[in-house]
Amino acid sequence: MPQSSLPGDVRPETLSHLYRTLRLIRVVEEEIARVYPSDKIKSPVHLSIGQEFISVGVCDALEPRDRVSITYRGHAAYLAKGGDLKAMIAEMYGKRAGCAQGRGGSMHLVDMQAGVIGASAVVGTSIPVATGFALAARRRKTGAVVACFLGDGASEEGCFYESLNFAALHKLPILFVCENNGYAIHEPLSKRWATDRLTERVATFGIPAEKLTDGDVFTVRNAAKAAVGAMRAGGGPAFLEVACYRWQEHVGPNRDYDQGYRPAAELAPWVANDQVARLAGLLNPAEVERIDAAIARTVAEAFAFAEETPFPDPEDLYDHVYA
Amino acid sequence: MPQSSLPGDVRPETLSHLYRTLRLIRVVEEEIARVYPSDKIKSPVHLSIGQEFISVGVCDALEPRDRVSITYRGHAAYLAKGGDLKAMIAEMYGKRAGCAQGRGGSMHLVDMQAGVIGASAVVGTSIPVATGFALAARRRKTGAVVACFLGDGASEEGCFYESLNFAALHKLPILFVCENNGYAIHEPLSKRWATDRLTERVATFGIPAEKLTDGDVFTVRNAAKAAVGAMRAGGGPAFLEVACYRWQEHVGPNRDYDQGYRPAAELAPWVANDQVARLAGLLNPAEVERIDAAIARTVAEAFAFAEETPFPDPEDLYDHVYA
Amino acid sequence: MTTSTPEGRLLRYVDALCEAFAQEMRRDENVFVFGLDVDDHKAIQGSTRGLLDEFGPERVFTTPLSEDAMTGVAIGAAMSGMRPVHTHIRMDFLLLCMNQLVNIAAKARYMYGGTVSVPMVVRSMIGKSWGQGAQHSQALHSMFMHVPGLKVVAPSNAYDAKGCMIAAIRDDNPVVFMEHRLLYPTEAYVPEAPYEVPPGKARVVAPGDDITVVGISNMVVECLRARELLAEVGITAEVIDPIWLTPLDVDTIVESARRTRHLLVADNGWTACGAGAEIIAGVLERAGPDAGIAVKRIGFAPTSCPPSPPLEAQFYPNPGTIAATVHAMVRPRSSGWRPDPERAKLAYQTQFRGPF
Amino acid sequence: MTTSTPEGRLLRYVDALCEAFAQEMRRDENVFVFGLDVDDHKAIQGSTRGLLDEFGPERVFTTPLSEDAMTGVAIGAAMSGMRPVHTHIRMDFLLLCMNQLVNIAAKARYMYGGTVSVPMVVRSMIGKSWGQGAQHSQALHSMFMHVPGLKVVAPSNAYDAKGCMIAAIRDDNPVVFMEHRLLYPTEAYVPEAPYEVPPGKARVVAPGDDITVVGISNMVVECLRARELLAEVGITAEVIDPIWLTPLDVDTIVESARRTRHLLVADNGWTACGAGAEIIAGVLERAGPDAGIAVKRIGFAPTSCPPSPPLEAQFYPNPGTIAATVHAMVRPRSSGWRPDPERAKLAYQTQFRGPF
Ligand SMILES: Cc1ncc(C[n+]2csc(CCOP(=O)(O)OP(=O)(O)O)c2C)c(N)n1
Ligand SMILES: Cc1ncc(C[n+]2csc(CCOP(=O)(O)OP(=O)(O)O)c2C)c(N)n1
Ligand SMILES: [Mg+2]
Ligand SMILES: [Mg+2]
Repeated sequence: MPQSSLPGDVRPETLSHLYRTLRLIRVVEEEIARVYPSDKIKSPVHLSIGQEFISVGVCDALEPRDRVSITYRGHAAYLAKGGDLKAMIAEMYGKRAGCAQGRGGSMHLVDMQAGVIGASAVVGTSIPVATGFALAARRRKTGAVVACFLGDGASEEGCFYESLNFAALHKLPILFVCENNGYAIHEPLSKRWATDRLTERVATFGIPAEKLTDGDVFTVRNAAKAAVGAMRAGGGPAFLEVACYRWQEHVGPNRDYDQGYRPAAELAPWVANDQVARLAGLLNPAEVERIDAAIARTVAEAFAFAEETPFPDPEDLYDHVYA
Repeated sequence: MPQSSLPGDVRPETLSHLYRTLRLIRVVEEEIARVYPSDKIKSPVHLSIGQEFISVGVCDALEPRDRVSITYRGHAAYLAKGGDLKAMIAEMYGKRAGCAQGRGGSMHLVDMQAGVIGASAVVGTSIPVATGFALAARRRKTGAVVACFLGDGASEEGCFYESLNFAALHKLPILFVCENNGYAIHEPLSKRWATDRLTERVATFGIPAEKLTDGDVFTVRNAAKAAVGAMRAGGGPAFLEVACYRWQEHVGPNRDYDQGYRPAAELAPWVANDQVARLAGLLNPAEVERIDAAIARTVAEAFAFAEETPFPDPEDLYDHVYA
Repeated sequence: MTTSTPEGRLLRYVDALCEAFAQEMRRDENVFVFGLDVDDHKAIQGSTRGLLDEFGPERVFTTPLSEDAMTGVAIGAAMSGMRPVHTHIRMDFLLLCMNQLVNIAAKARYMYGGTVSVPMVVRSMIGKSWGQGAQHSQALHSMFMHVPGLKVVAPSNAYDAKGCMIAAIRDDNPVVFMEHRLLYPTEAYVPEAPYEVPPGKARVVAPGDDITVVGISNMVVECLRARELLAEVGITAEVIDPIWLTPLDVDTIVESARRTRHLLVADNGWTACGAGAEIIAGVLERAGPDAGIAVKRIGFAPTSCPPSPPLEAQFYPNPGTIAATVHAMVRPRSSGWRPDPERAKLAYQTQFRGPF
Repeated sequence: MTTSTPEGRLLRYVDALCEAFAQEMRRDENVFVFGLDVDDHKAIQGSTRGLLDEFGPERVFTTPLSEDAMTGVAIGAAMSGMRPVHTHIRMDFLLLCMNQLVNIAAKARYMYGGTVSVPMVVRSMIGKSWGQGAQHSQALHSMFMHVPGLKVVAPSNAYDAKGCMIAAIRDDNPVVFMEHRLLYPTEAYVPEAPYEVPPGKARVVAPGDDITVVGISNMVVECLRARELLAEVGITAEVIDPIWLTPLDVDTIVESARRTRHLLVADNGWTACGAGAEIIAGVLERAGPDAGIAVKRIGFAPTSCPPSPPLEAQFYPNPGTIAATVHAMVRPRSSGWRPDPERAKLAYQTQFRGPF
C-alpha cells in the first residue's frame, strides 16, 4: 500500500483529535476482546480492529446534527460519531443503562442524541432506512447529511441498488461508505462478486463515486469532507469504497488465521500501515502518553460502570413494544 | 428513428417466417382488444401491440429446447416462442383447456412444452426464477439457454441486480432482455430512473450489454443470435436493452392518449416504423395475402375454441395445490 | 350501513380515504403520501385525487419499483419525525416489504430501547374477483398480526375508512392499513370534521341472539347480507366488526359469544394461522369450556386464487356459504339448508367490472 | 428421548442432518445444497461438513448476500427438475425471501395448472439465547403455515431431523424446514440407512391423562422436562410433537385432547395467529363444545426478543413456566404452584455458549 504522507493542511489539534478517536476505538475493542471470555458480554461482538480509520476519517467530516447509519460491526462508527461509551458497554453487558436499555445488544447500537441512528443485523437492510433519514433531511432543508456505512457483502443485497437509485433520483444528502474488507464471514469477494467494479457501477447512477485503497485516514477524511461539502451545498448522494482489512475473526474476540480460509500474509501490510500507530508516531511522545492515559481511564470507567450498573427488571420486558 | 434497411443475409423464408409471427401476435392482440368489451375475458390484459418485434427478434435466435421467461405483458413472447394459441386464448377465457387450466389467467401464461416457463404479476420477480432455469441448464451442460424478458420498471427491483451478479458470477446461459417502453403504468422514466445508463451499469457486472434503439426486428434478431451463440459456446449471460413503445393503455384494450400523461406525438414515429407493416412491404403481396388469410383462420379458430370449450368444474378447485 | 352515526354526508369509501389524507396533510406538514402511482391521473382509484395539486410533489410522489427499499425509506423518514403514508395497490406486494416491516419497523422502537418511534402507515388494497389471480388477491393481515410492534386495521365502510386512517396517521407506531378494492364504491355517512376510530375497539354492527359472526374487512358486508337471509328462517346473527385486528378487541367478541354460544369468523383471507384462528383461540382461552361455545372459521379456500370465474366463485366465502355455515352450526340436526344463490349475491359484486 | 425406535446409533441432530444431505445427494444427482457459507470450514455448525469434498463446488456452493434472488434461483432450478436445498443460518432472513416463497414457490404449481412442480427445501435455523436479539431469534413458521402450497416441518430431535430432511428433499413441493440451533448438539438413535418421516403424522412422545401438551420444535424438549416436574406433583401430561406443521395432523391431537380435556400448545414463536392458535381452533372446530376441552397457548412474549439475560429469560417459555401453566389449568383451584427454577433448567441451555 502506498503510504501518503501527512497532508500539509492538517492542523496539530486535528491530528491529536484523530489519534484520540482512533486510539479510543482500538482500546475499547481490545478491552472487549479481553473481557469476552469471561462471558459477561452475552452478545455476539463483531470487532472492527484495523478498520477504525474509515469511521474516524468519515465522521471527522460530519457535524453533530449529521447522522450515521452503522452496521453490526459498528463500534468504530458509533464512537467516532460521539456515541456514549458507557451506554455502549452497558448495552453489551445487557444492562438497563445501556444505549438500548438491554434491548439492542452489540449488533444494534444506537445514540439518537449523538446522531447514531442504529444498525440492522440483517445485512444491508439499514441502507434504505438511512436513505429515509436523508429524505427527511432534504425535506427540512437543514443542511444536515447522513453517512451510511455498509460492508462489501451488504452491497450484494438488492435494497442497496434500490436505495442508490432513489437517493440519486431525489438528490438526497447521503454519503454511502462501503467498507470493503474483502470478506463476508469466511467467503472472499471472488465467490460473491462477478467483477470488482462496484465503484464504477455506482457511478452509473450519476453518483460521484471514488475507491480509496491506501488505508490512510487522511485520504478518507479528505474524500468525505469534499463529498459532504458538496451535499450541504445542495448536491446529491456520494459513494466511497474504502479498502480495509478485518484483523480479527468475523464474530468473537480472536484471530483466525489458523482456520485456513485466509493467510496471515494478508494481514501483514495492514498492520504495517496501522493508522493508530502511524498517528502516534506523528505526535510528540508526551502528548501520546497523555492521550493514552486519559483513554485508559475513560475505558476502565466505562467497563466498571457496565459491571456494576443494574440489569433491567424482568417486569420491564414489555416496555417499548409500542410507542 | 434511423431505419436500417433489410440485412442482405436474411433468407426469404426467414423473412416470411418473421412476418408470420409478427402478424400473428398483432392479429391475436387486436382480436383480444375487440372481444374485450364483451367481458368474456375476465382477466386484466396487458397488450404488447407495437412491442412485438422484440419478442419475435429474440425468439428467432432460440431453439425449441431453449426457455423464455415472460412477463404479464407476455402475449408476444409466448407466441413467438411457439406457445399454444388455443390454450392461451382458452386461459384468458378461464377455461379448463387453458394453458394453466384457468388457474393462471392472462398474467401467468405458461407452456412448458414450448419452453415458456411462466410469468409473475409481481413485477421483476420472475427474473431470479429464470436465472434458476439457467443454472440448471448450465449444470446439465445441455447447451440450452434462457431468454428473460423484463420491462424498464422491472429493472428497478433489487432482485434484478442480485440476479445479474449471480448469473455473471456463475457464467449462466441467460439473455436478459429489457423492453424499455419508457413507462411503468403512467410513470415516465424521469420519475423512476436517476440516469438513463442502465446498459452501462449492467456491463459493470462483466456482462456484454447493448442498447438497441432503432426498433428494427432484424437488429434485435442479430444481437440476440450473437449473444446466444456465445452462450452456447460456454459464455455467460448477456443483456439487451431495447427501446420500444406501448401503443395501447397499460392494461385493457384501448388507447389512452387522451389521458394527458403522454402525447400522441410520442406514438407517431413508432407507427411509422411499425415492423409488421414494414415486413409486409418486403414480401410479395400474394404471399402476404396467403399468410394473413391463414392467420385469420387460426385466430378465429382459437377464439371459437375458447368460447365453446368448457369451464373448469368448480369441484376441481383443489387440484394442483400440491404436487 | 355499519355507520355508528347518521351525521355527515353519504361518502364513498375511496373518497373518505382521500378526505382523511387531505385533512391530515393540512394539519401536519410532516405527513406525506408516496408510493407507485399516487400522483398519476388515476390517483389510486381516486383515493389520492387532488393531493398533488394541493400539497405538491414534495409531499405526494411516486417511486421506482423498489418496494423493499421504499419501505425502508418510509421507516427512516418516520424515525426522523415525519409521518409517511406508503401506498401499495395490492397487498400481495407487501411480501417484498416483509423484511423492512417485520425486522425493522416493528422492532425499531423496542430494539433501540424506546429512543425512536416509527409513525408510518402502510396502505394496501386487497384485490378481488374478475380474474385478479394468485398474486393480486391476497389478504395477508394474519402475517402482520403475528408480529409485536405492528398495528393492523381493516375498515369495512367509509366511516371507519376515514376515522381509522386519521387514527393510523396520528399513531406513533407502524400501522398496516388494509383496504378492499370492492369496498371503494360503497357509501356511508361520514362526518366532515376529522375524527378518529381508535385502535382496540370492535363494533357490534347488528344485534342477534343465535350466533356471533365476526366479519373481517369486506366480509362484514357479506355477513350482513347473510344475516338478512338467515332472518328469513328465524335465525338472528350478531355481526361484529373488529375494525382493528391489532390491537384486537377480544372482550367484545367474548361477551357476545358467551350469550349466543356460537362463534363464526368469516375472514377474507386463508384460515390456517389466520385471524379467525386467533379470534377463536383468544375467545376460548378467556371463556373456557363451560361457556360451551361452538366455533368455526370460513375464509379463502386453501388454494391460490384462481382467475377462472367458476373456480373463483368457489374460492371465496359469500353470503350464501356464510348463511349455510351458520345454519349448520345453529341447527345441526336440520339437514343442509342453503339460501337461493341469486339472492345471496351482493350489489357491488354484480356491479364490478375490470380491468382493475 | 423422543426417538420412536432404539435402532441405529446415537447421533447429534446436526450430524443427522448432514447424513441426510450426503445420502440424498448420493441417491439423486439433482439434489444440491447452496446458501451463504455452506462451503466454508465451519460448514453451518457442521451440518454440511464434508459435502463440498464429496460432491464438489457445483453441488455445494455459497452465494452472494442476495437471499431474495437466490430463493428465486432455487425455484427456477426446482421447476426445471433439480432439487435445491437452500440454507439460511437464521429464519429471520426468510423475511427477505417472502415474495419468492409465497408469491411464486407456493403458487407456481397451481398458477401454472399443474404443469410444473417446485421440489425445493428451504432450511433455516432458529437462534435462541445468548443475546441473539431481535433479528436473530425469530421462528416464523406460522407465516408459512398460512400459505397453501407450502409444507412446513420442525423436527425436535436427531431421528426426525434426518427422516424429515430426507422426506423434504424427496417431496415435490416447496418445504420450509425449521431447525433449532439449541437442538444441534442433542442426540438420539438414528438409523444408518435412509428413511423418511413423512408429512402429516404427529407423534405422541410421552403418554399422559391429565392434559395434552403440544410442543413445537425445541419446545418438545422443554415440555418433556415440564412433564417430569409435573409428575412429581401427580399430574401426567401427554406430550405430542406434530413434527410436520403443514400438513398438520390435528386428528392425533383431537384424540388425545378429548381424553385429557385439557390442551396446551407450547410454541417457540409468537402466539398471535400462531401455530398454537391454529391447533386450538382446529381441535375445537372438530371436537365441539361438548368435549369440554380447556385450551391455552404459551410462546414468545409479545415483544421483540431482547438480548439482556434477565429479559431474555422472561421472553421465552421454559419447563418451569410450562409446568406452572399446566398446573393452573389442571388444578385451577389450587393457587399458583411453581417448580424450583433451578431444577427447571435444561441441560443444553446451561451448556450453550456464544458467539453463535
Ligand atoms: C441478510 C443477511 N444474510 C446473511 C447474514 C449472516 N451474516 C452476518 S454478517 C455477514 C457478512 C457480511 O459481510 P460484509 O457486509 O462484508 O460485512 P463485514 O462482516 O465484512 O464487516 C453475513 C453473511 C445476515 N446477518 N444477514
Ligand atoms: C412489485 C410490483 N409493483 C407494482 C406493481 C404494479 N404494476 C403492474 S405493471 C407495472 C409497471 C411495470 O412497468 P414495466 O416493468 O416497465 O413493464 P411495462 O408494463 O411497461 O411493460 C406496475 C408498477 C406490480 N404488479 N408489482
Ligand atoms: Mg466484508
Ligand atoms: Mg415499461
